[in-house]
Amino acid sequence: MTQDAAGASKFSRRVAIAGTQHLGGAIHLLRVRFPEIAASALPGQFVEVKASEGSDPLLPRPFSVNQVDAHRQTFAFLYEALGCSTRQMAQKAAGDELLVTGPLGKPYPLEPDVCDEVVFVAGGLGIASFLFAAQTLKERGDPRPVRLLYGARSAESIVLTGEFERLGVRCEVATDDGSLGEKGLVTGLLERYLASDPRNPALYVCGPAPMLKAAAGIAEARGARCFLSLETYMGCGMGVCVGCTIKMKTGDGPDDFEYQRACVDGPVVDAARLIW
Amino acid sequence: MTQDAAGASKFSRRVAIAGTQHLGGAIHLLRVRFPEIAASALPGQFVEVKASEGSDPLLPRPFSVNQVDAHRQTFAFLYEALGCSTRQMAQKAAGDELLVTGPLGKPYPLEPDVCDEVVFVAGGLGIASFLFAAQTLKERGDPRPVRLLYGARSAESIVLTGEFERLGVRCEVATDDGSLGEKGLVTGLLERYLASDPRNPALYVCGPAPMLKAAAGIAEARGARCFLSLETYMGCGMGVCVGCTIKMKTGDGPDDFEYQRACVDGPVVDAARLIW
Amino acid sequence: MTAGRVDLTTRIGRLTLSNPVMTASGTFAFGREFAELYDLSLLGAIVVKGTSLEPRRGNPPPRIFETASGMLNAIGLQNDGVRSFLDEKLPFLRQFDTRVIVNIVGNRAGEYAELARILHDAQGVDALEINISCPNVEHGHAEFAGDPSATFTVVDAVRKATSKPILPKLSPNVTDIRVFARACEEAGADAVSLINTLVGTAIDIRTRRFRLANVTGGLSGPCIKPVALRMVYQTAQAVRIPVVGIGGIVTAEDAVEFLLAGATAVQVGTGNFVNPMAAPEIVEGIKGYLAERGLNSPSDIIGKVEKAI
Amino acid sequence: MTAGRVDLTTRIGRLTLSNPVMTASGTFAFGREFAELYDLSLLGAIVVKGTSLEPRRGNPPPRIFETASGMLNAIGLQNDGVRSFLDEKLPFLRQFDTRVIVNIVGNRAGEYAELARILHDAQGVDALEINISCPNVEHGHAEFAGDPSATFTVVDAVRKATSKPILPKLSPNVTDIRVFARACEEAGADAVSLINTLVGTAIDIRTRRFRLANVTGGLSGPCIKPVALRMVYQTAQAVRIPVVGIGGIVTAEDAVEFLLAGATAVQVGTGNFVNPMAAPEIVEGIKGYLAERGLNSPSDIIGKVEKAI
Ligand SMILES: Cc1cc2nc3c(=O)[nH]c(=O)nc-3n(C[C@H](O)[C@H](O)[C@H](O)COP(=O)(O)OP(=O)(O)OC[C@H]3O[C@@H](n4cnc5c(N)ncnc54)[C@H](O)[C@@H]3O)c2cc1C
Ligand SMILES: Cc1cc2nc3c(=O)[nH]c(=O)nc-3n(C[C@H](O)[C@H](O)[C@H](O)COP(=O)(O)OP(=O)(O)OC[C@H]3O[C@@H](n4cnc5c(N)ncnc54)[C@H](O)[C@@H]3O)c2cc1C
Ligand SMILES: Cc1cc2nc3c(=O)[nH]c(=O)nc-3n(C[C@H](O)[C@H](O)[C@H](O)COP(=O)(O)O)c2cc1C
Ligand SMILES: Cc1cc2nc3c(=O)[nH]c(=O)nc-3n(C[C@H](O)[C@H](O)[C@H](O)COP(=O)(O)O)c2cc1C
Ligand code: FES
Ligand code: FES
Repeated sequence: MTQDAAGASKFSRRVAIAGTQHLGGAIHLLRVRFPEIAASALPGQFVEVKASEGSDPLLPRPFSVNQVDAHRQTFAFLYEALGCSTRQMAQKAAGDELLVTGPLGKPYPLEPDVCDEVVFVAGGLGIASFLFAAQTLKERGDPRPVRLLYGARSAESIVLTGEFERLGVRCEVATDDGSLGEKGLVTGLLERYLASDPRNPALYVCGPAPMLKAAAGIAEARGARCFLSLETYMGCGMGVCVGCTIKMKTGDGPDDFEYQRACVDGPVVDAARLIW
Repeated sequence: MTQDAAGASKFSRRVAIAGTQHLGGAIHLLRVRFPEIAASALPGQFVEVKASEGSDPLLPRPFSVNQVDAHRQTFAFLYEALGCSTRQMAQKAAGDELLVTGPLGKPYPLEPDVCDEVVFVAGGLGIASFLFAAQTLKERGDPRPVRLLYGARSAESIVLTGEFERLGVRCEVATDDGSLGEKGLVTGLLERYLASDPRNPALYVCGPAPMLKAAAGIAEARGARCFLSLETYMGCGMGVCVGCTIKMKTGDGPDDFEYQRACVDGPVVDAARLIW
Repeated sequence: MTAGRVDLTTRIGRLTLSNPVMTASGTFAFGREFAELYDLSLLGAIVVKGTSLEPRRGNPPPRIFETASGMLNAIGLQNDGVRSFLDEKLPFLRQFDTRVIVNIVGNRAGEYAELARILHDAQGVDALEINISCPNVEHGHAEFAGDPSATFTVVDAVRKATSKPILPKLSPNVTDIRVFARACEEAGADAVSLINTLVGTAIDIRTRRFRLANVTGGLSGPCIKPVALRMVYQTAQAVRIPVVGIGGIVTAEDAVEFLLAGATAVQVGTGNFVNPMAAPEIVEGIKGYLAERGLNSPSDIIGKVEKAI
Repeated sequence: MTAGRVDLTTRIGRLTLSNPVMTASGTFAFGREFAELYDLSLLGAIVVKGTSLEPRRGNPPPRIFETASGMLNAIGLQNDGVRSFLDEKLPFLRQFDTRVIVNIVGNRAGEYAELARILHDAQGVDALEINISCPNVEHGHAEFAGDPSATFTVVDAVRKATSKPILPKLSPNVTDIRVFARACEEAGADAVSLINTLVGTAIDIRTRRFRLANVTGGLSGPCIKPVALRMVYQTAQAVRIPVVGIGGIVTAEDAVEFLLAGATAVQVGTGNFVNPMAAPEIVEGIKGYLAERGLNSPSDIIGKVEKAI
């Protein structure tokens, strides 16, 4: 890091909720006004959000930046109201406050030299980070084809596909129960896609751990580049507690590894280096 | 207590909020459907309410029964959203759940043989318990005159006076800033009332501790019966933790006292027996 | 689900309970108030409020204060004495199909022994819990709970005074709780109960006064659960007698954690204040947990925790 | 308000800080990440992550778990060693107008002394905090923190190796923390820091495994505040050297409680994770508290708590 002592490149404060939107099932979109984060966040980065005023739950939770408004004044994140923080979030309304810190973490490597085809592979809420990525590619005028392979439990949990299509992303959907798209897992879509021998693709994968692992295995077998966005349990989210460590290869020997921090050395990592 | 082993006379469960109403300032009315409590509660009794799902705040909080619907299916309580539990309550909507236990505590002694004039003396949120008392006297067809002396910070904090008037209660109001009724304290209203030599009145007083103490002093000086409803810090609210103790006279000697539980031996106590 | 197949019967040494859920001393008084909410026969056992030879007035108020996910108390063992317990409280409790455990407290070993002798003859008293760890009275913590040989002396004196099952209750405010558990085992205890409260305090920055008249109090509730669970795990591995797990149990999930850590039974304390129906809900929840996994008995999970990796 | 009048300058023995708020070891790394949020010169001092002679890889994950109003951690002192600290971390920290305190950790008294010798010569290291209380490494708790004479030996060795201010950091997992504080005072410590974490554990009832690979971890956060505050109060009355208060401080109100209890300065640990701006907000909050009461200095409130009745 070469940043200078005085320059703030992360921001943390209480901000008001600008708006909320229920997308289906327990999935909600929450927009906050935070111009500094909206202006500097990159796709794949996340924010830490504390919804409770009290100390239970105590720690903020990580949420991927889902979209940024055109004037970069507000940004939104997607959440599923299942756990203690997210259920509290769902009781909040516009005007209520949240404590937000960001932008955090390493973004997706979306530079043109990485690949010739961009493939987002999303499982469930793993979709959260990709809309911003697609928006960014579009804004940059990136000419490469962008594809989304998206799996979820059922039609109810498939969200935002309209937005992806509007951005010119080719979407393929699979659901466990077949209620939307193909019946089956997203890894099925991925197998078929890679079997079609695409030209120098890179996979960007986000979703539950078993799906990440399966996707990484498929990518390795097919020799495709693969970046995983990990949803590791986090303490601080900004690199200081060393509590979110993942095992990363530093060579080929059995002891050639080091513990890296998922929050700053990730959450996006090269699948080839991750030791499960 | 003579209750039999199997007979439930208190009730505790998660119930849905039937409705909420904002009365002014930070004061809200919250109604829950809980037929057993609505049917058996008496004026001056309270319920314990836990608004948070998590453990901060941990303990339920005591709230007086403010009113009971005609069919005794629901009851309401009044609260001011200032502390951690009450601010969480204010974020809830109809349908959300609360954990409610009651009815708890000793009611106001409102029997005809206690006095010839019923005088409610309320400071701020101390008003909460008296509407139910006035309703109950009306329902019983009690012929005695009922009077409310009511003080608060300002007009904004004076609530429900219309309801009292509809029940035939004679209301006198004082505010600290003179924005409604007389400018001054409710103890001023009380002094004047007692100076008018009413016929065998009993005072039922609820409000902040300094006001209770002042009212008790005035009552003693004038020889009027005086019952105080105490807002003591509580643990269990039902008599088991012995954490809410108040010092009560058992005789006239300096050591003639015992620690009683504000939650079951109160919250309504005879002012003449309380040691401050 | 085959919840019907599950049998929650639990044996703590010679003491047999219908299920492993008890209510903790000082958080359930003598049962009367909770009997207005639910049938006390649903409980494995009731541990009554700390009882001394003579009545005690307790500490002056304020006696309790809420903290983050917990509460401080300094009740000072207010109670009407063992005679009043036998005459006025025990008959009520005997109506229920549950076990009654009396939590006894004294100033010297002789007082504990005297209490044990008195209670030894009482029909309907199923066991004694020896409270040598109450942090809120002068002779509590320092003398017995902080010194393994004093612990031994008290437990030994009680052991000689009664053949009823005895469960010393240990303080967490020590460097190594296993040493105390071993002293109790050697003195012939049937089981050990742990933990009592951690000593803590709180200050009102507005008045600049302590929140409790007693200055310090006992910290209980979910905040202490990780410490309690660790001590139960350590102790269960250090002694052969059963361990009764206590500390921050509010839900069935909490109780199952303690069973997995090695507790044979659990006590619900502050949880009774958080949710007055906590104890019977925990009984049902444990049954459900076992049934969902096709298990028949709490003993199928006691001490069955494994390492994460 | 005359907040302009308030002077937060704080003296911990020979160490002078611009204000009494430090960040606690292990919760602020080496300052770099927080420097992206605010100017580190706002802080009284920064206590860096526990540093050993040789690099340590730390414990395998999972290393942290959230509990009721707290968290468990078992990082295992992952760090790049003292040489890397001097070459790569210290130069960055020296740009700021704050104090740098190095938290040192070793396996034997000789290692602590060696670290002290190395750091003695480092410009920009203002003091050493001696971590003899880390519960998550083999030689932590049992050997030094649980035994007053071992504590004396380590502090004495460090004292002989450096003239820089030294602050031993005490474990709360003991029967009487005052005994350890007195041992430190006798060995020539300039102050004592307390508390480190309480040892705790948690279990995943779904997988029936411990939540931490290390089985147990250190409990921190608001849940431990009542215990920390009690120990600070007791210790401040038992020794003449200053006490640095740590444990569950998230807001200025929390910090003021510790000052009232007798702490000369405070450290913010888990609070940095709860609210990354906690430390500078606490500095401002203390200033406001003093100003509102017409007080000029933290020393006007240190130890000024009174009994409730
Ligand atoms: C980089 C990153 C980006 C993420 N982006 C999103 C997103 O955009 N939308 C979304 O809904 N979720 C996202 N998550 C996951 C989200 O942070 C967790 O689901 C969140 O903790 C749930 O909080 P809760 O309090 O509601 O649930 P809890 O009640 O805390 O627990 C629910 C589940 O979340 C896990 N969890 C708890 N605390 C943490 C923590 N501090 N860090 C990670 N996991 C935890 C628990 O293991 C549990 O399985 C992301 C996670 C990471 C690491
Ligand atoms: C019998 C009785 C009847 C009451 N009726 C009403 C009512 O009808 N409406 C109403 O608004 N309030 C009523 N109160 C007061 C109400 O219980 C407290 O204001 C409530 O605790 C506020 O909770 P909180 O979490 O929002 O505030 P907190 O953040 O907890 O604190 C706000 C204030 O409430 C006090 N407090 C905290 N915990 C308790 C507790 N367990 N018991 C008592 N006081 C506590 C604190 O000392 C503090 O000054 C009553 C109290 C009692 C004892
Ligand atoms: C208000 C209160 C009173 C208590 N009184 C006693 C007592 O008389 N005897 C005793 O052994 N423990 C007593 N305890 C300790 C509890 O039995 C229990 O050990 C402790 O609270 C930890 O469990 P918990 O977190 O479930 O509350 C008391 C606890 C509280 C909260
Ligand atoms: C993730 C984490 C890492 C820690 N690492 C260290 C350490 O390296 N050295 C040390 O002395 N204390 C360490 N601690 C303890 C803290 O410095 C502090 O004493 C403790 O967390 C209590 O304070 P708190 O409640 O404010 O967090 C660590 C604490 C946490 C949460
Ligand atoms: S979450 Fe703290 S270092 Fe990654
Ligand atoms: S609040 Fe528990 S006895 Fe009154």
